Amino acid sequence: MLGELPYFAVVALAAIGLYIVVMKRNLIKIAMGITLIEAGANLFLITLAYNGGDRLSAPVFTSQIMRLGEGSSYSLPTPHALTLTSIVIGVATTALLLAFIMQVYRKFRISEADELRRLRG
Amino acid sequence: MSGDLIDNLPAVIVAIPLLFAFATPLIGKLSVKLSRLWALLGVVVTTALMYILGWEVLSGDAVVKSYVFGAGGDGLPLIGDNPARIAFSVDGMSAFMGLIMATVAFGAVIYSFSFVRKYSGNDKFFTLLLLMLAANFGMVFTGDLFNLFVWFEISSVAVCGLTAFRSNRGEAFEAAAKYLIYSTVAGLVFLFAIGLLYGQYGHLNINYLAGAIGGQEEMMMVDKIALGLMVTVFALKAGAVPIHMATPDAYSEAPAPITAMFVTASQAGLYAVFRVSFTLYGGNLDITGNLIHIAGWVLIILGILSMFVGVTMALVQKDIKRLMAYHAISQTGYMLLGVGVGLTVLGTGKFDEFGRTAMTGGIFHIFNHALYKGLLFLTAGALIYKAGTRDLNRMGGLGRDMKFTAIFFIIGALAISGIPPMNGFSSKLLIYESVFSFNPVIGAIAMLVSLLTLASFVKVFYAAFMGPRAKGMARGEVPTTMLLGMAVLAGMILVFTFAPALVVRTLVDPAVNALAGSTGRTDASLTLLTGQGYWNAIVFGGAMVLAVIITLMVRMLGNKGTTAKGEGKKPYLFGNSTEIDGRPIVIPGSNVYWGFTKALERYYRPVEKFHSGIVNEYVFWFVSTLGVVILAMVVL
Amino acid sequence: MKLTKSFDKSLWVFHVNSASCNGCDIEIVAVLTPRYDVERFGIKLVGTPRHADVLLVTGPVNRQMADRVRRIYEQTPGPKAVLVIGNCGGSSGVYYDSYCIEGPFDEFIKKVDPDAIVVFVPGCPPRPEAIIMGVVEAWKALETLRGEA
Amino acid sequence: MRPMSPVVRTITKLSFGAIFLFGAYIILHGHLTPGGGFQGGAIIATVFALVLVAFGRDRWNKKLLSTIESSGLLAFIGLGFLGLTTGYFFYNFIAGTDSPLFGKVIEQVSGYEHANSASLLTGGTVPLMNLFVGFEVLAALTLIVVVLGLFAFKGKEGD
Repeated sequence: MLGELPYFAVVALAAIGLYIVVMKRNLIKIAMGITLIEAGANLFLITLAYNGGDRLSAPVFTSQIMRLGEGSSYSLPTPHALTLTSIVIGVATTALLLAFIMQVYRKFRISEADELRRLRG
Repeated sequence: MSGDLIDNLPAVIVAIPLLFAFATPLIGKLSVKLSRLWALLGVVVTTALMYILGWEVLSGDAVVKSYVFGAGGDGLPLIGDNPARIAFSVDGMSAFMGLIMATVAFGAVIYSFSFVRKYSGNDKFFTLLLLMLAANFGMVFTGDLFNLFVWFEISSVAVCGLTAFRSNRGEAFEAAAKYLIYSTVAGLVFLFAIGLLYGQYGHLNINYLAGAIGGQEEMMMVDKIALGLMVTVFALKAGAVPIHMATPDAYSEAPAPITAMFVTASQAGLYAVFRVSFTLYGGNLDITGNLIHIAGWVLIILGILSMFVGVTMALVQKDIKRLMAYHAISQTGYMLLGVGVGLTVLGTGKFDEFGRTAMTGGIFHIFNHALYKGLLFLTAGALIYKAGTRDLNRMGGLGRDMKFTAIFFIIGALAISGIPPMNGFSSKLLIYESVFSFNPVIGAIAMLVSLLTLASFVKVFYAAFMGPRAKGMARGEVPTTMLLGMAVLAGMILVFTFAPALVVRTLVDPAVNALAGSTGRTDASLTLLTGQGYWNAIVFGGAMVLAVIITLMVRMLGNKGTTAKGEGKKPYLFGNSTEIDGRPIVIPGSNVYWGFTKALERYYRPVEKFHSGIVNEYVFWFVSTLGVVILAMVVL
Repeated sequence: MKLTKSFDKSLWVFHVNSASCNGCDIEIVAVLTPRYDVERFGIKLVGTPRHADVLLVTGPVNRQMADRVRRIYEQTPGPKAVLVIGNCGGSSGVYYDSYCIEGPFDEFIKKVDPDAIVVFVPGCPPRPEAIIMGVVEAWKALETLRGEA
Repeated sequence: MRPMSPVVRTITKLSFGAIFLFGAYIILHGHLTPGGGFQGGAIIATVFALVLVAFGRDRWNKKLLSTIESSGLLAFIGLGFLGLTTGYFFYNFIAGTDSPLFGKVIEQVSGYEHANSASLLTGGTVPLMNLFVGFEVLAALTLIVVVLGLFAFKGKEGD
């Protein structure tokens, strides 16, 4: 049960994020909701790095690790790389989104999604 | 060295636009003009390399060029059972998509050359354009699921940046923000799907993953959910209907050359749908057959919705680019339909009967669509460039000055409407006939949609090119490089119009084989066999020329003295004058199909409400579609 | 001016009401009723002068309508004939010398097209038989033009 | 933009160098320990963000920042293209060549091939790429913070 705690956290983060994106009208809040979903996705990926050993260490492949003995290993390195990459992408998209929201505000003085509907139909 | 270069091409083709993109701002600091030339050079080099790679891959049988990062080309090194490096692999389908992207980008960059001259920030424009090109190539070349996600996001960022290029328009920022929210949520959902598959199988490489999925006793719940997630996400990127709403916004607000490339970016999403459902899940049809047949039905339903809703929404638009954006969605429906039918019958006897034809049609349509839609968006850009407005009601009489643009527009409009003998007809014929064998009703819908497409392009042609000159239209033709960009695409359309079977043989068949795991190509002839009949554009073209000659001869037999003069040439308005205060009366474009839309009001009212413009609702529809698709995958 | 073969088949008629009192119009409707059923000869009323061979003009041409009638006449593809129904069109009838009248039809049409073929059907209103007779006369006039009858 | 209180400014002055050093460490050790160009670059960018907030500095050389950004990326991708001279794109052509630039030859212990050697001068192109990415990221993130900050600042004044 306790081992699955991260997954519950993932579901909670993603669900809260989606709730915000779907229900909240403020554009900044939508950006925050997206960041929350992203946090959920990153947590999910990093949780996958756990590969069941007792004494896990950071995924740095040193000869030291091999000497620690049976049952010890480093966690899977790939999910770390994935998470990192998705964080980088997240930074880029969030920055871009915030820039757009700011520009929209400067042009129209609108910060609510249900008022920002010039393009419709 | 040259042999080495070809081995490295899959990565180099992605990297060269990146190299040029990163250098463009530096060069732009020295001279903006130089940065334009530099970007042009970058696209030319990339296109040339892409043609070399395409030749390598498509000329052989089932050639796969792969490149593994940093590994000196000896395949994927393994750590334990897991492939340890990122691989790019280019098979028939990837090369096919890459060729399309390179060609459209080439046309777009030539067009941009003078198009962007009147704006500031040219270097940033070209940086993002090259970045977008690289991201498109990356999406279709990658052999790694996570890498696909990375390119997906880079593509989104580049596209949104370019959508907001006209920073004097607030709407551009609105469209960019909506598209970014939409595609970021989708991208994160895709990330969850990757996580599910990685957690289950420990692979990210598509081929390894396909082996692992096909090697099980029976399908796991995780596989079904992951497929549902991925199909929906990439359908969003491609712009399929219940989840398309931000796409027309972004299409219509982006500058014209970007929209032409945007089409190929969306087609990269389409590619990803096909790649996921065919390659990832089609490894062992005994196990996954049922699931991907359901996925095929999902694609068919999305396709029908896209075709119909796209074209009916296009009919009522008065913004020329938005109209064309909805057409792009409608045409995407054909591709989804064709390939969906192929997917639904994959592995059964019906695949050879008509499924392969349907897939050929769908994939051939990708090719045709990229060309004529690119051309149409470029002509729309030319119209806006001269008219200074995007509103069809305020345009008029542009055909008097823009003869070449009008000709290019007619070529594009005939091709998109599937009028024989244009290239759009060749692919649509394959789709009509095979889909008719699959289900007659769907085939009939596909034809109806073509009719409506023609109707709405008649409206655009009427509103923009015909009639008297409207107020505020600039005189003269657009600059030469813009014409050149359009001419590149129009010329290709004309060439491929008369050699559909050749295109199918050299480009489409390897792509179909790469996806469906089948072999064989059509015969080297100019006649395209559709399974039910055959189609030869040259014979048809000859017959058409003959018909035109006969018509002209019949016309010459007529009475010369009866030609109308003076008022007789003007339209009949119950005897009333056709001018008010010396200005001719013009029926605005948006009133042309007034009766039609009025009669279908009960259809249009909810559908227009559906495109509400509120981004929350868009995301809600995405989540709902996701739920429905996953439910279908899991329950059925 | 030579005639086309289309006149051998049927005459399509476009009705222009140039300030008529509606008397002649009622008679034109009567011509279409089963009793006289003119459509069996292929003579039919059409909705636009673009489709018509014959213009059916009722009423004196007043100033308001003169411009319209002229325009409709020009918009009718040639060869064409004009059938003027009733006394008003023929001789201006009770409106003779009125300030608002552009003259009897033949004088009016001379300004537009000197070669116009005009057939008058007098009567106030003329009987349906007379109208049919007028169409036949118009037909004859047109065929004479071609040099057949 | 108004500077913040003297407390914040003093702390910023004190911690400026430490954070900067930490970022540089993360970048340079990217090929040995968790971290790398992006992380280190982001850390250094926080220094500039701190300066922006604490001192309210609104005159930044954006041209220089974007030049650093582009050059970093260009050098990164250029390094990949340099690999082509040995025949393979993105080939690590420095590692194991005994070149003074991160090319130290590692003595392999049997059974521990590919193990982390814990020596700074190994890794070939990897640390170089980390360095370039670090420059790119610190410039880009600073630029983002500056531009967004100035947007907000200007927006407040009602343009």
